[in-house]
Amino acid sequence: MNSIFLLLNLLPILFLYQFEGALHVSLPLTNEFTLSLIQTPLGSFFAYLSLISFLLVTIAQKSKKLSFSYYALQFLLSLAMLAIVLAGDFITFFIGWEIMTWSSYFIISKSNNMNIKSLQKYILFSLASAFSLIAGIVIAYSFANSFDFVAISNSFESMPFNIKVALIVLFSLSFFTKAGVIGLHYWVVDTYSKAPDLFSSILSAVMSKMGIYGLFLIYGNIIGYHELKIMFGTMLNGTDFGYVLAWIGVATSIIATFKAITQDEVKKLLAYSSIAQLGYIVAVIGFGTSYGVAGAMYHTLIHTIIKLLLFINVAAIVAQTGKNKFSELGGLIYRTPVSFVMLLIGIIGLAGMPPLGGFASKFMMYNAAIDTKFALILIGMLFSGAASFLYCYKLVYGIYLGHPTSKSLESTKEVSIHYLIPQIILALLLVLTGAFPGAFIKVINPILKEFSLSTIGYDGLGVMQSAVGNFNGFFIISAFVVIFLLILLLIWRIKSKAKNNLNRFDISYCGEVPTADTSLHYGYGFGTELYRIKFVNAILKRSSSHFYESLATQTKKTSELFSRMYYGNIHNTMIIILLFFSALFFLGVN
Amino acid sequence: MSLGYYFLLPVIFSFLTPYFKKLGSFTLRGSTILLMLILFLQTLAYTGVTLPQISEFSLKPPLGIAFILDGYSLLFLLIFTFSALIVSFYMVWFFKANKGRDEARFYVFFNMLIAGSIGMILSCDIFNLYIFFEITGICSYALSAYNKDKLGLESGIKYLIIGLIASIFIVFAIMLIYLQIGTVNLGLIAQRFGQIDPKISVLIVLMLFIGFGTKAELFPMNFWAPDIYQGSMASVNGLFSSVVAKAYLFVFFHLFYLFGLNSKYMLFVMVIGAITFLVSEFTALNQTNIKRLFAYSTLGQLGILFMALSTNSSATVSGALFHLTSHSISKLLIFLALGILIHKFKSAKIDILGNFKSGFLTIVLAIGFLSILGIPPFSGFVGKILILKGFALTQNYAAIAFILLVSIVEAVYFFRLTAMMLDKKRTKISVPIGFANYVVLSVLAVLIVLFGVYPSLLTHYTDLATNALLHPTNYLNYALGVGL
Amino acid sequence: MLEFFNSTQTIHTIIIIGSMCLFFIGFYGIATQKNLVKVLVSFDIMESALFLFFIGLHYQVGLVAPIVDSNLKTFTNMVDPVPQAMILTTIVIGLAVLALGLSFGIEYYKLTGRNDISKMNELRD
Amino acid sequence: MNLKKVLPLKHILLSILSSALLLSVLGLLMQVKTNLYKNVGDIFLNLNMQTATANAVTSVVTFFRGIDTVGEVTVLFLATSGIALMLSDTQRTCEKVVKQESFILNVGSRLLLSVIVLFGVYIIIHGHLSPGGGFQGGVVIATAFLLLFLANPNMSLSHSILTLGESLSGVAYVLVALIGLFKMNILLGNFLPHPIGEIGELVSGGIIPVIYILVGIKVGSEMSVIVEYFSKEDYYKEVCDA
Repeated sequence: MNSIFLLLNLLPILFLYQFEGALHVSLPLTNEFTLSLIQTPLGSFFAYLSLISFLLVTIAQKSKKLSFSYYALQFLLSLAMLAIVLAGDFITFFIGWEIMTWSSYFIISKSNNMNIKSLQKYILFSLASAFSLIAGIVIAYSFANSFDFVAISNSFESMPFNIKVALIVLFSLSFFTKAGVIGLHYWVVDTYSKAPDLFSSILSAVMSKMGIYGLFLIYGNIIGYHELKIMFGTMLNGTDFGYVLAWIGVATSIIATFKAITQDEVKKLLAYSSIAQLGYIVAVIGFGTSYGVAGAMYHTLIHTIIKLLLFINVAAIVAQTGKNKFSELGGLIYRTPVSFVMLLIGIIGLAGMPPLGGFASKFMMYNAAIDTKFALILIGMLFSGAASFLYCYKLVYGIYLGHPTSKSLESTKEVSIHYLIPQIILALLLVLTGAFPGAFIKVINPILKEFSLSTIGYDGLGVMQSAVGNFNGFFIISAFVVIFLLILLLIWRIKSKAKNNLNRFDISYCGEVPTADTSLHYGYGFGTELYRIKFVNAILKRSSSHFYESLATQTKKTSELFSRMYYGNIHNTMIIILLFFSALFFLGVN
Repeated sequence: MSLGYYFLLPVIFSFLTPYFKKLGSFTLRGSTILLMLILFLQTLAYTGVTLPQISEFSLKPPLGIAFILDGYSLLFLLIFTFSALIVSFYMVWFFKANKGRDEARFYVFFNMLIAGSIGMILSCDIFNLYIFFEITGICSYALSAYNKDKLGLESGIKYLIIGLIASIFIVFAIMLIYLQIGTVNLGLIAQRFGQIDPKISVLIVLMLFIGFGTKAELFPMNFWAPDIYQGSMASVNGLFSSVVAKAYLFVFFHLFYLFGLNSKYMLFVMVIGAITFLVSEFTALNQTNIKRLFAYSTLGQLGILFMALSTNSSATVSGALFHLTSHSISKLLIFLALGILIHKFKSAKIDILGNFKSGFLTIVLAIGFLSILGIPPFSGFVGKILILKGFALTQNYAAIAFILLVSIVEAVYFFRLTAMMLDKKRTKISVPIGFANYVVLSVLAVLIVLFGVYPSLLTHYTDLATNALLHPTNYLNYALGVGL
Repeated sequence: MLEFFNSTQTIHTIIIIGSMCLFFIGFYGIATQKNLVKVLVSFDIMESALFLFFIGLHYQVGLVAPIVDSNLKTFTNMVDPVPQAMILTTIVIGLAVLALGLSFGIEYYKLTGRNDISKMNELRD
Repeated sequence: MNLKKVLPLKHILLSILSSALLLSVLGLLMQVKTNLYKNVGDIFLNLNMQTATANAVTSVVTFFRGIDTVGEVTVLFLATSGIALMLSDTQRTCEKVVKQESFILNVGSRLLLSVIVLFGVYIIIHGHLSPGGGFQGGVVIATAFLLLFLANPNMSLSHSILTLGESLSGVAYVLVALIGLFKMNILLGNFLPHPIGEIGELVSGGIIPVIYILVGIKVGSEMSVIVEYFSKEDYYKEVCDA
């Protein structure tokens, strides 16, 4: 089953490769609708991103026995995403969007951890996103008389200002919901943590990117950064609009970062981290400068790679140990060394440390903030970037370092090769994206042209230009590799002299000797100290769940109120009909 | 072929039913299927001819009564005959599974329910229309009381009382029309309606509104409707939802546009439709009985249709007619599938019904749910987007926002049901599905998908229907006997 | 005095007043009565009022029943036959629905011992 | 005596509402002029000579608005089916008990039966000549059976004959309509000869008396079935209660 769908997943990639950017299909659906597929540089970037992610996840899925319907739905999901990114008009886009919604819903419902509440959360937010999208689409249609991107883009200028704002708000709301911007992220954490483990990687790495794609499509392609500048005016070197968006993004990333640190469930931490990382992208996407777009694009790529890597890694560990909490894991470094290395590479990227791709993308974004002179935004981004070190550390410590928290962990074996293959590929990709930023700029330049922004220079494959000087990724990574090898050698030298294989009870604290059931793993409590900081405490204590739950309660109350009318008394029903007649009679006739 | 067969053939079959019964249940079931097949094929044959078609009784109109088939009624005719054919196949399974029921009388009411509904949409004479209204009414009362248990009888009585109220108002309106205009021919009434005393015309419109609005389940007059659905059998509910309610809706808008009331009462009907939609969708959240839940869902969808059909813009009306067709198919699918479950579990409680185990039923039910919610690639999506598009073209953004917001409420209970079906933690009991049901439900599901991915199949007919509804000149000419 | 009563106008006025009074007596009945039989009877009263109203308004002084016989050879000066035909139809329909309603009521009464329509609330939210 | 119990506030309010409605409807109807246009009935009267039917109402019922009558007959048929569905004794548990019958009433009602049925038949077959017709005659015939049931509760009718009458007359009625379609190319066309000179004679008016006779048979048998079901109901009720 797996092999068949692996081949099937290859097909769209080949299909796309075949067309070489010249894909242009349109199918008449009715007299009014045509489905059209057009391959733009932006679209094919996201198309390859999602298709390759699906391929890698499918490889990892070989280790699990999954049903035909699971694979079929996942394949449908990949096609739906392809339809989204290749769409040339809003009907195709929306059809893809909705098929993505329900096919992912059915996959998520196959998880054993799933409950109705979380499923409801997921689907309602997805549908709210879709409905706000369709509202925007039909409003745009009412002016352009067409669903075509180009036609809508052409008629956008002539729309009244309030309609323009309404369109921007509706589309942004829709895509923010998918990307999990703070306030609209209520569904994200629950869904990511309860979905099937490997599918979480697709949710986080690919599906949230569809929101980002939508934002690019709206701001860059349909409205155009130039038009945004005209509409809202400029501020420093960026736009007013971008400034507001940047604050939304920065707030998202700061809040989600702190929330991530205090999570106990591994996948919840990754979910919050995903929200935070997408916050960065949202922050720079509205700048309207080449560096902003390039940074957002670069980070989109890096985040996809990292989240695939981390989620597959965690899925493997969960499958191997059956545990998914930091408080239950620990000390796996000797048992699953390859996984450990992979996770280490992943978090180096996630934290944005040099030399991997994570640094290059963060650098590009900071660079964009410097370029537009949004100093406060830059400070916020740096702050949340620094704070993200904490959860990265928690991730690696909680799972691999320290002591195993239970006997069963001590006999854990290395995870299945099917999990490792995609991880190794992704880790290599991460290294390559760090080493050759120029290659990426080469990919991005056509997109910048598509948005009619100036292109960014690059110097060979290893060097990209920026506002604050050139960035030579290849040099940095070479230097790091050399230093890393030296340190490794040093450690190896020292270690060979040190005493090996300590027993976990070879310690004593305060004169007490720990027993077998004493928890020596502090992964569980990691981050609780943060509550003492007033600012962080204020963030952590608040939650949007209150708002949404009270909304649900209100709805239920309304429903009960209305349902009281239908209490089955035909006598009163008759009286109501007669009274209604009388009322209309006196109102209408006299 | 004459249009009169649509009424006369079922009548003959019904009159002969006691003799079919003597020949055995095979003949009885077979004859009904045959009848519905004939009607459906005849309708298919009518899709190829130029419209409108007319067939007169005794005299040519405007003096005599005639059946007129225009684009608008053709669409409904297709829906009705198709639904009837599907249900007649389904009932084979039903009566095999439930031995010892009074099969013959069920078929009598079933045939005449369809014939009455078809008569309502074909007749060009308002008094004749009233008679078909009563035929449909009597059949629906009898069908809802068919089980002869407490709930069935209660729903039968409730339906009958409501039907009496509606018919009193309609009779009064017809009498006033005859007193004022001196005829009951729809064409002549339409021609002269603007010239009568405005106060009386308001009274007539009001009475027709109350009469047909009550039956078409509009808000302040629909407190009875969920009770009827709850007390009746699932297959009958399917008919109520996809045939009977639609027939009343047909008449409502037929008269609405024919009498030229659209400019004066458009806003009123739209608001009433919106309130119906809002209240029903919210109320549906609170249900524990599945039949009741889908009754509210039907009310809600009728609310949307009332909103969209009253707009007088061809884009919206065409979308609404598409949505109506898709809703008929989807609701029929859902109710028939639920009938299988209810038969197995002997209960209509949602909690109990969630325990079934059948991949086939899960898939077809999910298709039905998604279609009603208007999610692509199912037929409901095309209808909904066409409606929204129509509203957008008339710059009616409030309606768009309203429909979308309430649709989220609708999604809450639909996906609660879906989640319940998919929930692995429930104790699952496998449900046997007869061969006939596999065929019936697959056909419906395939149609939903087909209309979703290839809507041109249907938009041809909805466009015809829209044109006929909004510009009834041709219809009027035929009803007046001009140019015959 | 008698001539006053023999004018079409007067007859119509009397018929309108009488039938509408009857109609709204029925209206009051269906709004207040809870016994199923009484409700059905109220409906019948309303229907009868409509029949009276309709037939009555189509009578004009000097017109005769639309039947020819040995004395009357042509169809002139006759009342409109259509209302009569329509009323005939409506009467039969009313009778049929009423009889069906009564049979429902009987069966329901046998099952539950109730005939109060406001207490028929097993079907409810 | 508690006034509130006899006349609750709700009833007072509803009666006030009814009166208000009455007054305004009256006010509306009084001031409105009727007969703005020529009634279709007057045109029918002019056309009526062609049908060669002495009773214009009959020709309207059976011919000009013939499809109404098919529907009407169907409604009656459906109501009968519904009543039979509800009140048929297939699932009844209690036994039939023979009830005491009065000899005089029994004989007397049987004597009267023939007279009443004859009267009914007369009304039916003179439907196109004089007031009355299929519906009226059919109901008269049913009253004869009602009398029979009142006199003798153990009496029962032969359902197969009634069903036969009901079905065949109904089918024949529809066939008459269809023959019209084939012969005259119009449904319910008057395909039998109906010379205008024969107006007022028993055999005149083409299909009109035929239809009214069929309607008479149908209504007679259906009403008899209804009457039987309802009178038996009372009988079963007593027996079951005891």
